[in-house]
Amino acid sequence: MIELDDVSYSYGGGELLSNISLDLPSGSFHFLTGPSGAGKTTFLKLCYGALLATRGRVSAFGSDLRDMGRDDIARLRRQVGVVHQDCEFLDHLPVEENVALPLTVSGRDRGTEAANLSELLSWVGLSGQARSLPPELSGGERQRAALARAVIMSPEMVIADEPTGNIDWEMSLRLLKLLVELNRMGKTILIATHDLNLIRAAKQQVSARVLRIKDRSLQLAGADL
Amino acid sequence: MIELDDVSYSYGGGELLSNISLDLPSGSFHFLTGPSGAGKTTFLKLCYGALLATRGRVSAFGSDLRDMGRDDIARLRRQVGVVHQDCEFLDHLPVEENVALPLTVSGRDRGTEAANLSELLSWVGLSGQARSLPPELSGGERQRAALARAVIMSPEMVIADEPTGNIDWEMSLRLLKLLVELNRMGKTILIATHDLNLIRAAKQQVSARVLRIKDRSLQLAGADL
Amino acid sequence: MNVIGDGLAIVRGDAQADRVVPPTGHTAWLTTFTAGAMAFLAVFALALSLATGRLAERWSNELARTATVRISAPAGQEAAQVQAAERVLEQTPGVAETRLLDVEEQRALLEPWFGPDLPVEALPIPRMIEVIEDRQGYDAEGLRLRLAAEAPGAVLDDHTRWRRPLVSAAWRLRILGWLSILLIAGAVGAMITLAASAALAANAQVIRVLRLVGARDVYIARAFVRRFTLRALTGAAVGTVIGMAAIALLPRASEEGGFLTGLGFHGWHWLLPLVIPVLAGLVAFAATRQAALRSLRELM
Amino acid sequence: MNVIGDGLAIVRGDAQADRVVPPTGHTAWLTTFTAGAMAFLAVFALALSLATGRLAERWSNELARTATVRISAPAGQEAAQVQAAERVLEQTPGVAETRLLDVEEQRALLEPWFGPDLPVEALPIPRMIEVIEDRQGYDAEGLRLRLAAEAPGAVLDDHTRWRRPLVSAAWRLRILGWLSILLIAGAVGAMITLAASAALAANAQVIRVLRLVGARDVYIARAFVRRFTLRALTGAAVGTVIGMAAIALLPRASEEGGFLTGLGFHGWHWLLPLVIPVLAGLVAFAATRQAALRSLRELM
Ligand SMILES: Nc1ncnc2c1ncn2[C@@H]1O[C@H](COP(=O)(O)OP(=O)(O)OP(=O)(O)O)[C@@H](O)[C@H]1O
Ligand SMILES: Nc1ncnc2c1ncn2[C@@H]1O[C@H](COP(=O)(O)OP(=O)(O)OP(=O)(O)O)[C@@H](O)[C@H]1O
Ligand SMILES: [Mg+2]
Ligand SMILES: [Mg+2]
Repeated sequence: MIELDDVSYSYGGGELLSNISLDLPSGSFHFLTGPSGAGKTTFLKLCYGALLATRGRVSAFGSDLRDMGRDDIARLRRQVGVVHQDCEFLDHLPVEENVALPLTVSGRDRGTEAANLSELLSWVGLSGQARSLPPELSGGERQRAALARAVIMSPEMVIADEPTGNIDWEMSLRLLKLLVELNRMGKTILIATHDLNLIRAAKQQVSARVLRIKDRSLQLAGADL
Repeated sequence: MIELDDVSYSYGGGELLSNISLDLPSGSFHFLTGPSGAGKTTFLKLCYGALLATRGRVSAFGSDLRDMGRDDIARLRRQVGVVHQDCEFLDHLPVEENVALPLTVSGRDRGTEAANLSELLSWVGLSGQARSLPPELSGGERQRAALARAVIMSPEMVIADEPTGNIDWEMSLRLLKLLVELNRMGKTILIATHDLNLIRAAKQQVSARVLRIKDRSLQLAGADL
Repeated sequence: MNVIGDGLAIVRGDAQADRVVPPTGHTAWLTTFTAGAMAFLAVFALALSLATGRLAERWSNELARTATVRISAPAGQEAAQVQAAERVLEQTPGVAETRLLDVEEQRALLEPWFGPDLPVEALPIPRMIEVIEDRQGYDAEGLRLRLAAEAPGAVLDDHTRWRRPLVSAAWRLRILGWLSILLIAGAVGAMITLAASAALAANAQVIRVLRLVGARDVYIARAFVRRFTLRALTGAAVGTVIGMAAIALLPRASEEGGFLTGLGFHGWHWLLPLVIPVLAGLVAFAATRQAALRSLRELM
Repeated sequence: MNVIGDGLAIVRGDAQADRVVPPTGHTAWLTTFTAGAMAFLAVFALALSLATGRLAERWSNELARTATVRISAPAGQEAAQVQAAERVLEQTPGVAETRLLDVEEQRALLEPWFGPDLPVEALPIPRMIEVIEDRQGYDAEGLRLRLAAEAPGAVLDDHTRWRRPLVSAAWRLRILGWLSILLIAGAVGAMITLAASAALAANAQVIRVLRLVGARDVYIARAFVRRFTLRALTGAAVGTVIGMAAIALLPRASEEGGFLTGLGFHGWHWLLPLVIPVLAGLVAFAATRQAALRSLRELM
């Protein structure tokens, strides 16, 4: 689904990521860890085309990201649901419209997905906040809304950056369950997190691989996780 | 230092917090937990005057927050270092100037505190990012910068909302150590977090009390933590 | 992203796409108000141009008939000198027409000075030729010299030439009016571009979110362009209407002299200011579109 | 927060406080450009007002001397009728002065018609009284009736009255100039208020951060007010200078008629437009201050 071939990235100073090669096959479940500032967010952005590798080749769904125009990138984003670390919304629209935004933007009729939407909102515990504006949400509620927005279109792949940073343990398990469910439906999942407990919990439910960024390159974490 | 007397708060709908009474004495160390959306952030905002209680009385440093003008609130903020859950900065100023902002705003000479500043930055692991702009920081780096900004003035009290949500375990312990150090110097500390491991780690170093928001009121958590 | 598609999108509208751009309170008012104020000024500049145009036209016409050639000669030579003078005048570039005044006309001209009972026939009155000049006018000095040579009894009298600078002033005033319209159009364009850029910059988060969920640039740009074009159109329409109302209510110049009939629009000229909002809309469309495309390119 | 303190803060400046407000690219340009364009227009409106004022003044003066009373009476009664007419004129409100023309002057007046050799003494030429009116002017019909009654041989000739509407048009044009200056000032005030409000709204995060670290409202407001006032001042200064340069470069009206000497400033009038940037700065100061205080109150 996503392939990195000898990829390096630098923001202008020294290289942050060096010579990374990786294949994320369709239907796989990956965790990404590493200390704060190691480059997890950067790595994810390389995967969904928000950043272009300074060296090497990244391809998504078979096409090289370097060759993609803006419209191709837009099309890619509809196939990949993304949860940003700093969850941003359209602050003037209520939560339910924000969660449904991918449908709006791709011209899909929201009417037919209404049941889907309210089910999803109740799963992430936001039924009561459906009509609230994003600035009125608590930190954890924002993250849950962002995850709901990322999965509403049943995308082929879900990329989530620290989706449980502000969320208590019970709710985190609930969100994990949602992602595991999607993975069982064949979707590809990639999650950056520093929460080792979450990773352990996931490993009991699916066969997840854990990647770790260390010394500017990617390692497969051992069985200690 | 901060006293709440039969305080209730509502954002307009039903009451979120009801009849809370609490005394945070000078030099104490408190944790605040509770599920996402329980009202932790709301409670902290009541303490430092960003919100005014809909019922009951909150007093800080001996004066009733309701009687305070805008300038009094500004003065209070200089005595209380706050880490917001969504760390906001002046995006056009480099990290070091952002961290030193409380000094700038209060008219204190930054020159004399320069050593202090660079020491602080290196403690939170941001020496390399001192000249970066805030939008260039990683999620965890932002939280660390926000904590550094909150403590730069050696305020009487530090209030931190989920300060380790995006930070790996080693760095979290480092930040905890900073707060414990401040507490030993007599400062009052109040931290909202859902990270039970952090609370356990703190309890081994200081005598911290753990408050939990449940059913709209505040409970003292048992020895299970 | 093609211009026509964007233009059509504005007319067609898209309730969904409209909602994704936040109602930007102050910037919205700024745009609308700017467009309105500028349209108001443009109406006045237009009225000024048209009025001074009319004025200049009239003055030119009146000026054209104010010079005379006076021929005093001994009785026998008079006819010959008149012929000579007329020949000279005919050959002078800038002279459109000449006309020999008859006795009755001369009497009418002299009436203010002597009253109606003057015995014109008994007086040694010189003959007079009215000189009607064309737009460019003739060279008075050259004409004088030629007359002196060929018809020594003829004297060119263009004592009303002093009005000429007035006419050129009126023409200049008209040019000034058009210049201010151009200036206003330029200023509106620049202001709307800047307002649109400011709005886009202030809405960087909106753009990031829309990109994140897979919105194409054309979708984002159109939402902004539509918003700003409609605002400029509305503002300019309101400003134009107020301006036209103000002009309609302006006290009429008294018509007695019929010389300067005030600042109003005449006849079909009332339709001219209606072009202003359309132009403002077009300017806003072009300005916002360009600003949006640039902002979207910049904001990676 | 006191006005004087704020005013002083602008002059004094505070490098630290300045840095906390982000350089808001587009809004900055918008403000500066708006102030500049409006100042430019204001310079022209001012020049127009002054020029039309001068024009109206001159025309009034020239008009004042253009009426005559012509008295044709049998030889014996002439002196009596002249006296009677002069008495009537003296009592007419709006008549500033009267003057009986002597023979030489009459000859000069008739020269254009008859040439210099006219035997004035031999002709039955009526006497003429030049009537010099004051600003208000007199009532021509009333005067005619009284003359008919008291000096039947006297005829009022005010054939140059047609110029009167011109003069009133010039005065109206001048009022229009001042009106546009007022309008421009109002528009500038509104635009800068809106731009400042937009900037403050766009900088909600800056305000939140500054509040969080304990900045007082006066500190925050001053930083914004200073920024906007200086921008408006700069923009208006540049606009004024460009406007003045444009006016200085405008082709002079030919001075021959001396009637309308173009749109330039004369003498100390060149100092007048220098007031524009100062006024713009004051307007910007007041507008931004009010916008800042309101925004800060709204943003809890
Ligand atoms: N736009 C940028 N320009 C320059 N440097 C940047 C930029 N974005 C990130 N960096 C730097 O790159 C490094 C990696 O950032 P990244 O956000 O990928 O880290 P991360 O692993 O996600 O950390 P965290 O767990 O704290 O979110 C950081 O040191 C950061 O300062
Ligand atoms: N400005 C607001 N207007 C209306 N409701 C609000 C507002 N701010 C917060 N809320 C609601 O109040 C509740 C408590 O919010 P709060 O931010 O205090 O939760 P929290 O305990 O900090 O949660 P988290 O752990 O997710 O940060 C939430 O359900 C939220 O939707
Ligand atoms: Mg990150
Ligand atoms: Mg919270």
